[in-house]
Amino acid sequence: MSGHAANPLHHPEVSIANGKTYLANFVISVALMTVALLVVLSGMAPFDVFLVTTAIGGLTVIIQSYLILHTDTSRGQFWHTFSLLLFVPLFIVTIGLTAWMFHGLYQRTMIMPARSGASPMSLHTRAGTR
Amino acid sequence: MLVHLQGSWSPALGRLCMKQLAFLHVPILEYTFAVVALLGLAAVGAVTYFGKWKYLWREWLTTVDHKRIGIMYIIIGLVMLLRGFADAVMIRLQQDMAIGPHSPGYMGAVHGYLTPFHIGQIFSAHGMIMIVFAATPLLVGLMNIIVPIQIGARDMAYPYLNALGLWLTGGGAALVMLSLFIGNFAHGGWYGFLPYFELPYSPGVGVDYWMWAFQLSAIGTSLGSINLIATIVKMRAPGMTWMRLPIFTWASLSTNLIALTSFPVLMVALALVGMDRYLGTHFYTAGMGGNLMLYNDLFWIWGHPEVYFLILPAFGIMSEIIPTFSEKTLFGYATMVIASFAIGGVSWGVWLHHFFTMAAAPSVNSFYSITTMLVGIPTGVKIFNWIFTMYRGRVRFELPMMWALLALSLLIVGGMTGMMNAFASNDYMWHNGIFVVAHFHMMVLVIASSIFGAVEYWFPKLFGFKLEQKWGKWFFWFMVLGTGFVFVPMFILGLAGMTRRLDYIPYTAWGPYLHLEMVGIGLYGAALLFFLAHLYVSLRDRESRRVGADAWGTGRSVEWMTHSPVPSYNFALIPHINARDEWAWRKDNGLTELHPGDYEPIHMPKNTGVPLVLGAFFFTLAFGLTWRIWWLTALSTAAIVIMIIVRSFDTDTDMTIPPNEVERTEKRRSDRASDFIATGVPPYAGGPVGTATAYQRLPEPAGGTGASSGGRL
Amino acid sequence: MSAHSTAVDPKSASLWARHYPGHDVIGTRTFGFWLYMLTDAMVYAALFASLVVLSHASNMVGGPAPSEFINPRVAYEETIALFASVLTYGLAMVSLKKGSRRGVTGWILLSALLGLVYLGLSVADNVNLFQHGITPQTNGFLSAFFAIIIYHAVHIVVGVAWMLVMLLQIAKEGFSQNVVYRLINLRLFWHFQAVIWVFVFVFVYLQGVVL
Amino acid sequence: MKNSWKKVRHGATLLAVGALGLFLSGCSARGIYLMHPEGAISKTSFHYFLLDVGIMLLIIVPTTLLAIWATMRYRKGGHGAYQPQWSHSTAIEIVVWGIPLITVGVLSYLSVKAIYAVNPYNPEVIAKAEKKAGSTPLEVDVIATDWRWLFVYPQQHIATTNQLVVPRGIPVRFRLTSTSVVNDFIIPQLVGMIDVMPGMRTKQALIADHRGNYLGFSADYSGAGLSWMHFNTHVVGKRKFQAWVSSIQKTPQSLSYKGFNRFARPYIPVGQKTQPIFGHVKPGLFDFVVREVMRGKTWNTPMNMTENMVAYLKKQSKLQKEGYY
Repeated sequence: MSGHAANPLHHPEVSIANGKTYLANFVISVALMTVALLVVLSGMAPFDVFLVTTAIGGLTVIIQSYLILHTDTSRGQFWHTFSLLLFVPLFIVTIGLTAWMFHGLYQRTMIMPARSGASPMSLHTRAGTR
Repeated sequence: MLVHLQGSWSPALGRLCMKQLAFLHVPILEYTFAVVALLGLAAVGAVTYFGKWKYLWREWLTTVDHKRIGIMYIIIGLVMLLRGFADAVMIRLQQDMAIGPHSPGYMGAVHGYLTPFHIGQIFSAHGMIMIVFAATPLLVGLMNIIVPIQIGARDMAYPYLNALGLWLTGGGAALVMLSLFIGNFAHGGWYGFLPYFELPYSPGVGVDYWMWAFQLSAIGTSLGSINLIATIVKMRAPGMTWMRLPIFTWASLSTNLIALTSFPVLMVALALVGMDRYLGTHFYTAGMGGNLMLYNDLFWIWGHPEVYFLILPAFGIMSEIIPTFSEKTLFGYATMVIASFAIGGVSWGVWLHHFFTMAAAPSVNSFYSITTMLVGIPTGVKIFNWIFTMYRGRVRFELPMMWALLALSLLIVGGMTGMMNAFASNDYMWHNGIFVVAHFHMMVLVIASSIFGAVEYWFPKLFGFKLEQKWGKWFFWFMVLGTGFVFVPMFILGLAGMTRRLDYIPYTAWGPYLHLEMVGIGLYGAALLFFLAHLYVSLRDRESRRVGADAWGTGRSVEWMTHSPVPSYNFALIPHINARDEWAWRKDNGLTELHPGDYEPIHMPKNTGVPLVLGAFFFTLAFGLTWRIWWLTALSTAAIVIMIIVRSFDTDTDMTIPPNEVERTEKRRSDRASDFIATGVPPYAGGPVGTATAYQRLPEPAGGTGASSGGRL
Repeated sequence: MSAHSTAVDPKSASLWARHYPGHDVIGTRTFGFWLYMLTDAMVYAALFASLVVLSHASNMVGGPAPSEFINPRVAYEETIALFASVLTYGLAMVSLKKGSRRGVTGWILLSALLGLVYLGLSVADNVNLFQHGITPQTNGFLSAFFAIIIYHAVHIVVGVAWMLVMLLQIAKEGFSQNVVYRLINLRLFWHFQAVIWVFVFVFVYLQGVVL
Repeated sequence: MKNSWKKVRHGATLLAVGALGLFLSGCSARGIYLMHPEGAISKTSFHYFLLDVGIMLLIIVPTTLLAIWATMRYRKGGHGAYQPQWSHSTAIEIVVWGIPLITVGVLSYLSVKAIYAVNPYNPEVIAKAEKKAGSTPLEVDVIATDWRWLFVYPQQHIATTNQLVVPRGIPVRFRLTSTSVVNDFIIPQLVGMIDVMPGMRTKQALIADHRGNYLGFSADYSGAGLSWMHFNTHVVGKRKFQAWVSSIQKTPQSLSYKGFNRFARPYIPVGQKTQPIFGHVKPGLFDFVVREVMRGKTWNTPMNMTENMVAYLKKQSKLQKEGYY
């Protein structure tokens, strides 16, 4: 309906591209991921690794969404940012509440962590697969 | 084949063989098939006889007009509603016949006339069809039609995607219908039981049918929700600020936000079932490290928001109808909006109440019990606001209003019983019981009543004439009676401890209640006949019930500012919005001129057959997967990918309607415009009660050509 | 209080939007696609929720512990390839801003190549696991593990295919409105994969090592 | 304060009973099992049910009356004054948000209390009763198969099918699991539902107050035999229970692990008069079943299994005679 006359290359979604931020994003992201990898290889206690890598991952995601997904409050991007913010609590609810529920459920319903091999009577293992 | 299957399999036909053609050897299906085949032949014959194939193709099947797509959604919804009702009748009949160990059995059943295998399919199909293929398309259709008009837009943001969503839903519905005759349907409830739906316990194709039909409709609905949200956010007419948005549009926005966020989770839940069944993974298996409760978790993460996905547009409809027929502004607009979003938000934190009895920790159950009750707050607020909308109004009891009031009263019952279910210790007593069934049928009937209300309310907008009232009222009252007879005994049976999905009732003490329910089913059947009469008489006498733009005389929002029926471009000139309830404001100020001439060219998308063909390929893809016909699957997938790519190279997708054609169309429509608008009597101008003619019926036309116009339009 | 939220003077109110330019097509298209990306993120959220549920010791029946087979170094190499591809696609968008057809084409080709490098690494790693009998069919944990990885890889395949289609469209149409909004959507899609990959790398590979 | 709260509770209960009475008047109350609780757990649940309903009715009844009044008084041509522009009142808004908020607050408090009182894993009411009585609870292991209930009494080494016998006044603690799919264990007059899941172990507990026969059944859909998957709960005196146990122990039939594998095959107990009883059960059967299922053991059901139920039952009884089950 509109925009037939206007040059699409002048659209704010096009002019938002910025080589510097993309390069910065690459450098920062690679650096952070390298740190995360080194943390894992360093032989830190598992729970510490969990905390540190989660923090690094969170930071990377925030930086990336700002630098390459352009989630800011400018006129062109406002609704993108807004809808992302709407989703974030839902991600947390989906994963968090599920984890909470099942953490309790495993404790209450599992008799033992059966780590041993499949039952010889099992029909539902690879024996039944062609 | 990757997974061990029972039964035969061949490369050409997969699991399909003569034995699977159920309509050849199951007596009930033989008759059903005969009837369906006759009806189908009759339809094809009629279209051929009247030479309407071209018209059907050009005007409907390839259309990208949001109103026509909406109408087709509603037709799918109504057809599937009938099928769902037939299923309900069969379930009730079986439970009415199979009471106590001495009840006789027929047609291979020990008691009653349906074996567990068959009734399993029927109640699964009933639930699935009613939720996914009746309620959802009906509401999606309504939103599709009304929202763009209400925000003063010409079309949806993505007309092409809109059509694709329709045909995906249609494909899913067709798949469910096909399962009647070829193979069988899932036999373990509409939401699926894991690990019951794993291959060892459900070796047939039923679960696959269920899964793929569900998946198709899920994809269709989420495409639709993206479309609607983008439409509301990006395509509002100038001046339509957020706080001027009509309340139904608000409801649609919140409901589609729910769909947008929750449907992906359903797709995952179903896809993992598929991987277990097709690839032999262990997501939901009882053994080998699967977790069967994971399915319930994922499914209800979608499932509970889905309930509000259905109820919120119903609330929106009620919020439109009640002010119109109370001849008054909606009470507490801002509160209503907040309440809608509060319901949508809370819906994301309540899903565990669907498996309160899974032995979660009491702290977990307490949390979910409380969050579930929280839903009661915004819902209660809505009920009060509707009551206060009628307060100091002038309530007219016309059909839409009657349906809205029925929805309101059912909502009170459903809300109360919902609060009872949210109380976890109650839920322990009747979790899988009939009480819960009765409760959610109350809520579903709230939705159904609103839909019937909406159909009555917006029908004249779309078709230019009102539905008649006499048979409509018979229909209404028999629905009320039927609801009472079916569901009051059902609540009592719930308190008796009766559980769901029984094929055979072992306790004769429950017999009388079940017989009463059967009476209710009879009343519903009568209501169905009245509904058909209602439609028939309305269509027959349509010329005498032509209406103008403001069909009810007291319409308030933007959709009453364009002609009835609405032209394909909705508005010859996009309206500039100055107030909430724009049309009421214009009438108050005597600005009822529908459009001031001086037309401009209008850009519209062109019709295209691609969505229909894509939908057909998705259907064959799902069919191939269901029966494990791998060549068909591969072929369909390739066809879909190629079609999407090829279509993306098509640049000839838009057209322009020149001003003189717009003018011609507008002139033609204005012949049918009502005198009311022409006389320009503003509804509230008179001040004191009774002097203003807020509502006028059209004078009966002499020659059947519609009322004469005021000439100005 | 008045029924109408604002008091516009009816005498001077404008009733019709004459010469209404219509809505912003590119903005609407990209917004809708962004919404689609968010639903895709929700799919990942559900998959990650499954992974969390299926990471209990009892979900690893009949299979090795994750620390025994997860190789974070390969994943790190994949990370570099993907991030580089994202960077080059970003540079393609900078060329688009300048209207340089050659720049856009070249950078997109490079992005597709880097995407293929990522895919090659991923496929090699997974095939290696399969050959050692570590498959999605082994147990619940591995089902969830592979589901996430393969789903992400499928996105990369789609992205690369899309890039090739876009190269054809640029050649055919130049920078028309349709091509431009599709290029922007592809940017959203491609950059989104990087963000998702951070989750996959950190929560599946790195934390899998210490699980 | 406490007194007035009691009064409210009393009033609410009366109101609820009155409403229910109206609701059920004219109908026979026979078979309305949930309304006739006979055990500590079910009585507690019922108590909270009445409170809940009473409080809800305090809100619902006035709301309904208000709705009827508004529609009648303000109907077109009615007596109400017409004020089309009236659409906002802060006072009313506060009230309409306040009332539901307070109600939900009160109900939430009660709900949490009730959840802990009847929490299936360690119901406060049972714990209290155990403390008071000082008696050791009876343990029963419940194994749901397709489609029978096997009740194993591990302390007595006996097992019964579709028949649960418990002594009156003594706490009974259940461990529950399933062989194939999810079932739901309920005895409406004694105890509420708990999921019975394959590969997992859930718990439940009850105390029965009176002697008698109570119905129990599976509530979650588990396939073709669900409707016949019910059992009788006999509540008997302590001495009679002992006598019953020793009579079962004399039964020659015993249940081994291998025997259980046969027992757990799909079987629909339609109109069966005598159910298998086992005088001796191999210890640890319950744990064995859970472990087997966790390792992937399944008891598959045939395709389209009850397309013709009568024929299926014929086949089933033939197989039974051959010792298949």
